[in-house]
Amino acid sequence: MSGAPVTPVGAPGGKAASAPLLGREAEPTIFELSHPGRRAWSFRTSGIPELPVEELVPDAHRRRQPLPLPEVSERDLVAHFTRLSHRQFSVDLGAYPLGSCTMKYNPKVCDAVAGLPGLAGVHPAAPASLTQGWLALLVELEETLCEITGMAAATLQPAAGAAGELTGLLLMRAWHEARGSKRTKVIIPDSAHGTNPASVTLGGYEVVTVPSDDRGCVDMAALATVLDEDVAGIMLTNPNTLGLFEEEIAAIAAAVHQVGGLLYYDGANLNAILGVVRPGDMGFDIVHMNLHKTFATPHGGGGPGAGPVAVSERLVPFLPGPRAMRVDSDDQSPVYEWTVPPRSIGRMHTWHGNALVLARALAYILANGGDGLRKIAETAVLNANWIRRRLAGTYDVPFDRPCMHEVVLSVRTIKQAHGVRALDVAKRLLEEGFHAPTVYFPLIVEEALMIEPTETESPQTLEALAESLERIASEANDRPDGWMAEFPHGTPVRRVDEARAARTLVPTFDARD
Amino acid sequence: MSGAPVTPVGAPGGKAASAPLLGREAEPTIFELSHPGRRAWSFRTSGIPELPVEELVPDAHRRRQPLPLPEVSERDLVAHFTRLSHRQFSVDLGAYPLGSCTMKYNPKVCDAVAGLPGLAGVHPAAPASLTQGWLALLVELEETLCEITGMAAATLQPAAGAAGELTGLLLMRAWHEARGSKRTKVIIPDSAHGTNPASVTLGGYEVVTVPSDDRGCVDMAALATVLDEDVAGIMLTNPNTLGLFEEEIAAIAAAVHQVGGLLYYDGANLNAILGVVRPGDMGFDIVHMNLHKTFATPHGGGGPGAGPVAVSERLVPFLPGPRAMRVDSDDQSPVYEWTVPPRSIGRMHTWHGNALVLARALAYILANGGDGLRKIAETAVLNANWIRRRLAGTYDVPFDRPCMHEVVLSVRTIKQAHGVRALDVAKRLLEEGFHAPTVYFPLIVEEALMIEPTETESPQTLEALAESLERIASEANDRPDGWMAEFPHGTPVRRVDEARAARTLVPTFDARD
Amino acid sequence: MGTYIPHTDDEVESMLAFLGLSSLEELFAVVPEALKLQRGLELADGVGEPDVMARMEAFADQNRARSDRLICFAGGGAYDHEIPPVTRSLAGRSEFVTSYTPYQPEVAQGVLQAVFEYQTMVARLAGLPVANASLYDGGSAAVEAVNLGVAASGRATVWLSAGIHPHWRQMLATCAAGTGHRLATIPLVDGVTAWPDEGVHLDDPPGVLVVGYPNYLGCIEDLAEARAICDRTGALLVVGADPVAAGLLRSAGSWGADVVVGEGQVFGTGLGFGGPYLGLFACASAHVRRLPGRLVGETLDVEGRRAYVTTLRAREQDIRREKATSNVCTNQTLMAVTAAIQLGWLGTSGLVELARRCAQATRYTRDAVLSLDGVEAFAGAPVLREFAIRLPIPAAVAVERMADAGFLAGIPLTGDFDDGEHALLVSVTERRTRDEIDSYVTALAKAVAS
Amino acid sequence: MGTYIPHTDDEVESMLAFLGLSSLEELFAVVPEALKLQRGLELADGVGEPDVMARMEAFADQNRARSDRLICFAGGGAYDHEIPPVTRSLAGRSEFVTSYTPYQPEVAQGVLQAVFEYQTMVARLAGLPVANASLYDGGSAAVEAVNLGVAASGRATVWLSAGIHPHWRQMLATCAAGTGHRLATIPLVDGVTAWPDEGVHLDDPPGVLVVGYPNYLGCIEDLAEARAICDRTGALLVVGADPVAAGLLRSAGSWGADVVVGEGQVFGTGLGFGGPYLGLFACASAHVRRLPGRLVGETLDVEGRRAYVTTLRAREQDIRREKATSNVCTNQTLMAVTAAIQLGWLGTSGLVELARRCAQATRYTRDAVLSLDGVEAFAGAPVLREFAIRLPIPAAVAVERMADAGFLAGIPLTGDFDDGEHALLVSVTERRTRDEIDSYVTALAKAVAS
Ligand SMILES: Cc1ncc(COP(=O)(O)O)c(C=O)c1O
Ligand SMILES: Cc1ncc(COP(=O)(O)O)c(C=O)c1O
Repeated sequence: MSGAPVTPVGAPGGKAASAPLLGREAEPTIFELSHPGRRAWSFRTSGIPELPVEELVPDAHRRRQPLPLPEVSERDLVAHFTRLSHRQFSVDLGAYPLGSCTMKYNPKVCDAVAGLPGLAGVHPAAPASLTQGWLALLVELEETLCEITGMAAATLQPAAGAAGELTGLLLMRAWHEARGSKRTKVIIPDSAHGTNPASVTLGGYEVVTVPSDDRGCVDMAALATVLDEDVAGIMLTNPNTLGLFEEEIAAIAAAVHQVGGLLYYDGANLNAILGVVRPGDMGFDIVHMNLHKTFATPHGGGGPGAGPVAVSERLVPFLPGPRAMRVDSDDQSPVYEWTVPPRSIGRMHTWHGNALVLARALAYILANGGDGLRKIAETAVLNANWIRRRLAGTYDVPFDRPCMHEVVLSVRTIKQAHGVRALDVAKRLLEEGFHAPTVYFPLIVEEALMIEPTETESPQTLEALAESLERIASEANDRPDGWMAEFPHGTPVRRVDEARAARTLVPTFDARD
Repeated sequence: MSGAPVTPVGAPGGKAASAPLLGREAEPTIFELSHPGRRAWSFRTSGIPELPVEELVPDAHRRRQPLPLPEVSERDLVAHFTRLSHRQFSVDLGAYPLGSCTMKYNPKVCDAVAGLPGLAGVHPAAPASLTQGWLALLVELEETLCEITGMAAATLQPAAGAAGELTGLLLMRAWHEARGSKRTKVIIPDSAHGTNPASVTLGGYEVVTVPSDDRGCVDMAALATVLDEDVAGIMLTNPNTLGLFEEEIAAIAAAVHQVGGLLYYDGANLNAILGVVRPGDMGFDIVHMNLHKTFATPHGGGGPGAGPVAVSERLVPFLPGPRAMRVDSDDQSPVYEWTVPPRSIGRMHTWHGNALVLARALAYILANGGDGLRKIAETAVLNANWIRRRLAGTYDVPFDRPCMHEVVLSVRTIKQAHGVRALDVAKRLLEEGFHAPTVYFPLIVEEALMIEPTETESPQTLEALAESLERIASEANDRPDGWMAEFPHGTPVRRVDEARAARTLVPTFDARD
Repeated sequence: MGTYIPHTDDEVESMLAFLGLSSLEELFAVVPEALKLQRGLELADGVGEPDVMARMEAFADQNRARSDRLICFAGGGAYDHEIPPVTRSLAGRSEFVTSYTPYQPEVAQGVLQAVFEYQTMVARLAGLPVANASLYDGGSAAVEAVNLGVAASGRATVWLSAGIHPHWRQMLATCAAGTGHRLATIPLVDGVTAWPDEGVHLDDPPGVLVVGYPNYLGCIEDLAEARAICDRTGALLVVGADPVAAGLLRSAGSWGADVVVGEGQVFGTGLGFGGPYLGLFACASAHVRRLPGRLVGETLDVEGRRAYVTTLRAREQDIRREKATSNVCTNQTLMAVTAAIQLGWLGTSGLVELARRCAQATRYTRDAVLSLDGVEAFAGAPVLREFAIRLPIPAAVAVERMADAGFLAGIPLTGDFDDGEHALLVSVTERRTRDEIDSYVTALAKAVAS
Repeated sequence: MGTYIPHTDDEVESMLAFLGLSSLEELFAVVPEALKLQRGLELADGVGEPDVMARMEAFADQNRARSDRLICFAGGGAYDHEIPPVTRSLAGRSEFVTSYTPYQPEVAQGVLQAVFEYQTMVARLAGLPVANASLYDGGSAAVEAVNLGVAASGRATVWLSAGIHPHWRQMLATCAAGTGHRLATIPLVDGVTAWPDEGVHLDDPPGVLVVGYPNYLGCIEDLAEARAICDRTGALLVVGADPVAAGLLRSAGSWGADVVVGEGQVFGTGLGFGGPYLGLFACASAHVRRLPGRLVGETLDVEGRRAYVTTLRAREQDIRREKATSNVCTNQTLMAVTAAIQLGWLGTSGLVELARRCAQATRYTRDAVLSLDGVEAFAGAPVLREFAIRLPIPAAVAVERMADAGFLAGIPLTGDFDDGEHALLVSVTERRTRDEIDSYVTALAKAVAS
């Protein structure tokens, strides 16, 4: 590859050589671009008489040295972050088939919604009388999510899926305690997402893992052996993380309810079943949703999300508060108020949840409508199955039967033959113009490639993705050993030394030596 | 360089391999991404009874086949144009020292101004009574520009500099004709920008070119020989396109006025003299400004611009109309109206000029203020002279004396020694992370490199730019012949075949074979 | 206050030192003292961005006619069409907004390819093989078209339909003072151009005919007749076509237009008080070497990859100078890119749907309005997306009254057409709902009654 | 109507054929019939984007408390600070907005480097060496801090200052039900925490102390005393610090805080009805292996180029599962990137200026308000950017009256503090002008008089 220059020492000034458009130099940090005395800020002219800092801050508390921050012109600020943006892949640039992440297209209209002054400019502590629009919006979203999941009521507070899980487990605990029953264990399948066990621990429960059977579903026999009066509940995602529908879900529900446990639904994979089957109808008592997956709110490079939790009738009194509620049924001019459920577990967010994310999700649901939501599930499942079928001959398909919204392939055979790993395939795929699938998850599949195309990728894109994966498989065969391990070549940086990052930890610019 | 794949045949679907972030494939056209039946559009629900097209359009005029346009999903639309944006250099990515173009940083606050519903949402045919805010804004901008240029009044209609030039020449013509004098010639220096002579022709005048003297300024002797009663006027930019101040401007003005001619000021280089010296005070009668240069309105990849024309008292009655004017002086609540000057030459824009560009310019001027504008000129000139001085030993400086906002270097010596041309230097510089300077202009300088840093580039950036240009000069020396002609390597496309483009003209996708 | 200038005082110091200077003033030593401004500019000092926004918002607040306050029924070449968030966000990408003319194609493929796609779409709309990279606005495109026509036909007489936008006609007249073209305005009868019958004027045959399709009053002109005159006289046919109407109408090219021009604001650019807009320009292959402005062409790079570049540059002012086909340099590229995005958003079905909805809403409104006492049609011929009515009261008065009722009622034809004082040009886009139209009609009934 | 799905019916057909299926329904054959929803969802059918916008605008219109209608004097952890257009446009770049967690560092350097820069700035604000890549909000950061503190100290008793945001305290209590932590709330006297004097509670010594700096009432706490208790008891000191005040105050780290948390909304994120916000989290090096959430570290790529990657992943839930330090996965990265941009915009001088202007406006307002009849200070200690007052009328009533006068007057302390019914928490940011403040004071005088 081109003898790309190595990291420039010190600040190279405003060069765009770090933009992939021009070269592959490292982009200096904003601290290196900083120069004492530069500034970009400006404030409103207030007309308030100036006071010396000494009069404003008690001496013992007054900062003596100003806090060092980057000092750059607005021009350099813009250049730096614009160049960084060119070093970043995104849904807007291309397909992002990350399994379990539902990286569908995020409609721009939702950006416009989140920017409305009447939504974005509202202080969260303003009383209900002055924020009726927001409360009405939240109530409509809650009702909508309940219809979609088949539940009775929901809290919109959790800021992401994991927060939803913890909320759910605390609801589980509160419910059991209210019934005077002490329970200690929560069951999760070995295919579960890492947040599930982590949340169980925070909920004060002990994790009991049940294996998957050879069809990739919960092993019913194994489940039976762990079910007893100590079980507070079970956490499942259905379709599960293998993209497979737990066909025995009714039996599972019955068995768990039998011993007095509750069923928790991890909604990360809800996209597969919108309008087709509802967690509530499957027997789940608690459901969290990832609006940043199923309902297209953008991931923002890792967040924000929103993880509302819907529950069945019997758990409603335990929901976090305050909850927005319509207080009079007169439809002409409904009135909304904040209410705290009688036996509320308390509060899961500083305010009302990630409100603007919630508004985006409602806008997305309104645009698609009930009819459109089912079409989403159908198309997402169609795309995933097309990929499964198309690549079945090329990669291992550990559980080769109809999948839902995603399919888990394995590089096992190719690895045995050529030493090419799932990671190599992922890195190679980057240079084909696609983001990599999720790799090495779920943990129960060796060399897993977890592909979730989502419904917004067109058949042409699926074809191109399939061709790329086929090309890579044949390269694994045709090219010399280690060839694939060299990829990617053309990206802003090539493979990074993760071990070094952990060994010589440099978590801030100041930790450099 | 990496064996980048060649153009894929047909539509490769939604791959991002064309984004420089990932590779250097060609981005398919939107027509290739198109698939029959896809759609992105949606309209408001109107509730108006539907009528068949047959009832709406007379048969003879009705289109029989729908007009073929790209058919893509919103997702593919976004991916395509986002990828295209990654194939485009811009001021926001890095320094853009294009001489004569004043590619300074465009403050984002002006984008916010141009987006205000109360400005952006106004119909241009709404009566003055309903658009007082816009008229007030235009009047304030006109007065501001007159103070900056030292003129009496201005028209804001011209959409760009060239349109301003034509406006000025038509004003010149109208003025002479009003005085019953028939004139046929307009003088321009050989260093003038191409739009000057082109505009002269459209103004119905014959171009008379005066050479520059060895100091890069108008040759006074030569000027004297062409000055006569047939001369309608002279077009100058001062500082001129060599970045040099025409020190004899007063004498030139006197001489031209002497024979009854008018002086036209091409304001493209106004950035150099803001608050220092004014065209009006130099004796100019007509001045156009390029708001998209001096006043930071973004160039938009080639436009829009705005080229207001300011004139001295005696030309005011000839200005285009309608013109916004304050009709009563009562400052409490001034009233604004459209008026047509008594002897107006007519209209130069379908409406009122590039209004939102004008609003951006006013916002920029308000932010900088009178004090800030002079600082802009000082800093722009400081930057240019620093570059001149720094590179004097490395490149030829045809006219090595203090310059204004830009400096013209020459690759002449290097070319003679190593065959490396200005074009090669420009292409090589791209990969250093800078946009190329203007090359081969002005025409009177061999192998010209015209560098205009502008005031918004920091000393660090200038240093980096200088180092790159020095590195390139030594490469010209050290590297084998032809080495430089291979650049650029890492850009989305490498050198393009311009001859082929003209020979086998493919102006549209449909012209392909 | 100049917060956009990075330099600190220390840096300025050392740069001056490097230049052997002791003050910024000395940088301007070459400027004769006598000419220098001996005072500071008489402008307020700079203020912070929040204060700037406050100032500009104050202006905005004084515009009653903003579309978020008055429901827009005005058209006349500037239309209140839907601009989806997706078009705004893509067209707002800073790579498109803050780049210059693509002089270095290696780093300008983004703009170049987008313009190439734009040219293709405009050519298809026009029904002609070539389109340029944009001109300032519809009026300037018309001026350039006439210049091209006169050059191609070799005859400076221009027949100008009175159905052409009055402002375009003013611009043509203004520029004719420089080019010396002779303009003859051909009147309308019943809303369409009444071309002189055969034989007439053949002592001074026209070099160019200019006609609208539909014309300023929304009426659909008979292009066959105009084409016939051109065939007889050897004149070029220039058509000012509404590109939205093109969704339902035969293309002007299919009628034999040599040059098609239009206002491209309708494709993703807001009302913006009239600018920046977008001048559409397309022509027959025969005239490509007379094409004004920039043209993007497809070619290959040294590795054989498809690439785009501005081409046939020899026509342009920077090379051909006084012999250039036009003086245009900076154009409206950003609006062209915006139009390409918007047309991609519309697609084949969307353009038809857009045109149909406009025509339908126009028909619905026209029928209702013409049923009001004292309101009658101003022109007879069939209309598409716009229509003119005659009112019992001065149109300007009606507009004021309607504003109080919450509407921008339309455009008075005062001055532009004989007895235009009582005539109002009304346009109804796809953004208008039945409720809005019904209340518009009710309000108009009140306005003309009182 | 699902216009976001590209597939045409034909394409669906052929894809089904490829799968050997004849209907979409068959894709769900694996789902037991009995469970399937036998009807369509009882939701309205999809509508076009313009209709969606209209619906959402209707909601927006019903919010009287929007900052463009009521001038904001409310704070309490959510502040009306300046957000410059430059921050909005950079933070809105779709590469930042539409990317996922940086699992593939080769194509995620943009987000990774921006977060690395963010971590550096947050660490400096806290006066501690390590900061994570963000948590949900201030309250969740406090919860994570207490979890870390209990794990590190090995003691589950937590002393919680009553000066901590009431909502944070509620969250801590809610989560304690799962973790079993024992929370003891330490009351305020005169606005600052009255820590139990030496000796007390030493039968059950605290594992963690949590205190605000400044606290919820705007009062400046004595961190030295809190630190001393920690030194005596071996507890960790967790400080909830206001990052804007940090422009003028000594860093919490310099007082010996082990963990510093805060609400980062103040750096470029709007009020947004409370979310998405930004949980700031910084700690001492000793605790880095207990750090909750993601951490970006610097490293090199195979060519020796500087590169960034998420590191110490072994702490996280996807690897450590039930033994993870936290369950957080998705965080608030976009707000972290926004904060990095905003802090770059502020720079060293801007943060000081911001804090100074807030303090100054607060002082000016407080002096004026306290001069009104019947209005008195609610807490004695010195305040910085926020203050509480006692009114002669219920605070909630005052807020309603002030709304009619055009102000969001503040936050009633009803329920959160004993006799809070008549107490109002008022915050004044740099966006408030003297005129606004003066009319606020006049309006308040009226409101409390009547
Ligand atoms: C199956 C599953 N469960 C839970 C989560 C956690 O959701 P979040 O990242 O929003 O906390 C995820 C997200 O990655 C997931 O894929
Ligand atoms: C010296 C000079 N004059 C005139 C012009 C023409 O201005 P515009 O491109 O706005 O028509 C330019 C712009 O390139 C220029 O540099």
